[in-house]
Amino acid sequence: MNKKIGFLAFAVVFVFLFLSAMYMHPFGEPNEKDMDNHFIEKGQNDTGANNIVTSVVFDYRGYDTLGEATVLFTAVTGVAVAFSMAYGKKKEMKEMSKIVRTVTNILYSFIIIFGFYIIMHGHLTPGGGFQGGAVVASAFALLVISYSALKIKGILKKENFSVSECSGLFAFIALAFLGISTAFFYNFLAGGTVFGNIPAGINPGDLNTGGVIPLMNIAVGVEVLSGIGLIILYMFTYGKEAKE
Amino acid sequence: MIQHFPFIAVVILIGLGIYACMFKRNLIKIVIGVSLIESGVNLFLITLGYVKGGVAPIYTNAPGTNMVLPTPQALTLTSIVIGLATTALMLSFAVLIYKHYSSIDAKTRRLKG
Amino acid sequence: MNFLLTHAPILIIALPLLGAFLTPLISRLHPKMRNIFVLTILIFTGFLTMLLTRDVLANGIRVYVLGAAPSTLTVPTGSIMPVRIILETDALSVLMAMISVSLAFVSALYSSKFMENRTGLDKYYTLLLLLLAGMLGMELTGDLFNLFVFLEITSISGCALVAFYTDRGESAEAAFKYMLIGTVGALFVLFAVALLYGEYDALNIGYLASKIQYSFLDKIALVLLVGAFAMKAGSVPMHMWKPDAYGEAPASVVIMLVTSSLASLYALLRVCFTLYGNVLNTAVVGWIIIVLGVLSIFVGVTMALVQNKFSRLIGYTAVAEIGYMLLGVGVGLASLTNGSIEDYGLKAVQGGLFHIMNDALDLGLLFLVAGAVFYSTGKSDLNKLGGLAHNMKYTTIFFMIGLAAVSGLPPMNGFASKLIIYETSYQLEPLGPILSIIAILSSILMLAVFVKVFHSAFLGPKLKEYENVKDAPRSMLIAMGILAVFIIIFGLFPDTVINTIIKPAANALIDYQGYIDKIMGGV
Amino acid sequence: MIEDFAQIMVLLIIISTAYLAIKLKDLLGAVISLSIMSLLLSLEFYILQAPDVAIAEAGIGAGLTTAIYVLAIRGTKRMEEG
Repeated sequence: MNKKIGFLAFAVVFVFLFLSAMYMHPFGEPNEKDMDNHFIEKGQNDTGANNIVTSVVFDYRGYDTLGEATVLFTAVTGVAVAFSMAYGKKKEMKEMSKIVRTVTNILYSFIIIFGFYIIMHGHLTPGGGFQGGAVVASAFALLVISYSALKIKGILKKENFSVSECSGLFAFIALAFLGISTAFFYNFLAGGTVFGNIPAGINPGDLNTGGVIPLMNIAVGVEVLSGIGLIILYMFTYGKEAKE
Repeated sequence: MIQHFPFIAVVILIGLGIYACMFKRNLIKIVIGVSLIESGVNLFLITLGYVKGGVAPIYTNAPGTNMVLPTPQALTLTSIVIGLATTALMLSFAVLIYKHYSSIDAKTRRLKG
Repeated sequence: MNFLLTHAPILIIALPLLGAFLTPLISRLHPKMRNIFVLTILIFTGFLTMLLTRDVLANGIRVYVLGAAPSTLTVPTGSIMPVRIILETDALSVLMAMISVSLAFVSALYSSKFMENRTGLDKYYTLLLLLLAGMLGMELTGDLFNLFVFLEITSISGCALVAFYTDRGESAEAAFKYMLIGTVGALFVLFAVALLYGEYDALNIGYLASKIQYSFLDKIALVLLVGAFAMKAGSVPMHMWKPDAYGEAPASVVIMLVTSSLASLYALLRVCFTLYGNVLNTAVVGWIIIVLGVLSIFVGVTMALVQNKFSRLIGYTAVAEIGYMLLGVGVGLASLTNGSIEDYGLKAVQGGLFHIMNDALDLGLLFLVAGAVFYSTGKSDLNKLGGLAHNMKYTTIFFMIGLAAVSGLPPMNGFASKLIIYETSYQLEPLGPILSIIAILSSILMLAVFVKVFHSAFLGPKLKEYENVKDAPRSMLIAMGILAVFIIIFGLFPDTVINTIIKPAANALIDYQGYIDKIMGGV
Repeated sequence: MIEDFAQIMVLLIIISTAYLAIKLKDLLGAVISLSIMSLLLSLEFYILQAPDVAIAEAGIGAGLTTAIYVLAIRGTKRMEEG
């Protein structure tokens, strides 16, 4: 009985969604694009970044990004709460084979460098703080899994991660606060000497542009890599015992 | 029909996700359902922003200036990170539930939804 | 001062966020310092909210454009529409912000003793501040996507707090359930936002409200938004998470959860009255909301009758209370036609809004009492409690105040707002009298529920195991006392409260044109 | 034309992997199916001229989310019952 009602509800929702898909504008031809045209035409001039997506993320809608970084921070805190009690005994997990460890040794520094490259060039090429932070965090995940977590605790400590996460977030919100003499999230560096060049039109890309955007990218990158690193460490150290 | 196909794919993804959330009892399967809904919504946002013949909205060495809309991409970035956060938290709750009950089947207890 | 006032809307949100980011660092220094830090942040936020409230009540809606120069430039030169995120605060937003901040302060004060012996308190306070920031962000924003982001902050921090007692399996379950509802709801909101974006290429509520055409896609978006926010507010078809979450979370968290569900209710009102204010077939939506409200009242009260766990029981009455607000607002919406509203409709909206405020206070007090009982006795099963009035005198008095207020007895605030709802819903054609009778009867049933609790937990002979029970510590009593004083003041002078803040809020809610004009300016 | 065809193929595979992710009783298999779906989704984002999102989806959706799922499955049970 209950299941039938559930199925009916599901069918109704599905039909609604399906109808909405049929009523959408044809694929690839948006009806209105006033707001986006403003971003595309004025974006370079307003924010100094070549990558319009980044300029939307960190300038026009920077406040959303603050919220997004906060969501990640909240989730990390939540995971820490959920695993705040250690249950049972911790079982030492075996390290991976020698081949895996060697490959990891070679790979992880490259991945980390690549991640930081993505973070630094976020205002010029695809990428940015979130993507680069995730790439660096995946290098940490590789390290944690191929060596046992308990073994590398010396370097990858939860406390260190937690401190760097908070400092990344703090730097982000502080950068937003620095513009407050005009408005919160005002891009006060654009047009100045530091990261201040304003590009125009199609160009090969110049690192010295983007105003506060590169700095925000770094701050967010630090926050994301340590936040996700923390999640992985927590899940790794507490998520494994209690079997059998 | 064919020009609506990306939207229909979105709806099918979301539908599969909702189905998993409503009728699966395994907690991890439920989380997978949530992930599917989220992927569907992300795909929806990106398809909304696509302009026929447009290029990525990045001026560095761009091949042209007819660009796809940048806002949906920014929104999707936000939504992907939020998705990671919610998935991680829900999975850790699932692990916590398993520690207490040695089961992640929703039906064994009053948990259902 | 002027600087503070100009930037008040963003500072109100950014201060708790900043506090949350710094709390883990500060708690490394000293736990006491952390508590003082959190309270200071809350006091500052409260001060700024007060400042903003005074300004908004005097000068009308206030906008703050993030990242623009100057910060009041809603539509940039060379564009026909707002492109940046805009915070738009009207009288309703500041009313909700006041409620959130003051209850957060009470909660922090209460937890300084209540949570003392727990570990991981740095995380607890961080999440508390994040929850507050999320609610304030939802209440002050004028941007749909931003609403979604802060909705996520609210729900994630909320469920992390629900799971705070990790040594109990039930709390993890409740948290999972709450999280599932919250996430799926939020994804529906995102889908609806995407639909609206795809049609109008805008995310600003005011701009969308001026453009909206009520096409088929708009209707679907409306259904999704109303469904998702009603789900998060805990109205009937999806109320199941509410008693679970409220029953398992620490009492100091529950009062924050109450305000967070009120923030979702605020978002629901914003969507119905402002975003769709121009085009909505108000009679139909109004009746849908009324039906949801009446069902919530009915289900909440009847389920509360059979509970024997203290906080779970109050959780079910919380469902009923949401029903009363929906009833008041729904009656207002049903009588609203083409921007003009019947007198009783306006009064009904006022009743609903006044009840939002009262509900936060009443339920907050009751949850805190339940928490105090749990703190002193370690039990929350009503069948095992008894005779607590002998040792816990103040707590008993506070419980009596809360009981009278929540079941609508004069001279408490609950009576004032419920009376308005009864009177106005009586005048609604065609089924008004029936609605009003259901509402009154449920109120009486609610009184019965709480008298039963009072009898079994507080009255009766002194039980042996509770001989050495002490009353709650002073900071907890102060926290409860603050709420009780407000309950009595609002109950004694309802007209003053209604005239100073509720009336402007109700007018702001109905005046969607003013909301749009403030954004679009002369364009 | 050829782009349209490629896109439809990618979308069809996305849907079928999503179906597998729900259908498979072996949770590990389901998660790997989900991860393949994420990868293809990121390919689809790339086709739709969203390289920023494609990088994010590949790194976060296909990489890290999968890692978290696998860690969670290691802490619980591998098979779905019933």
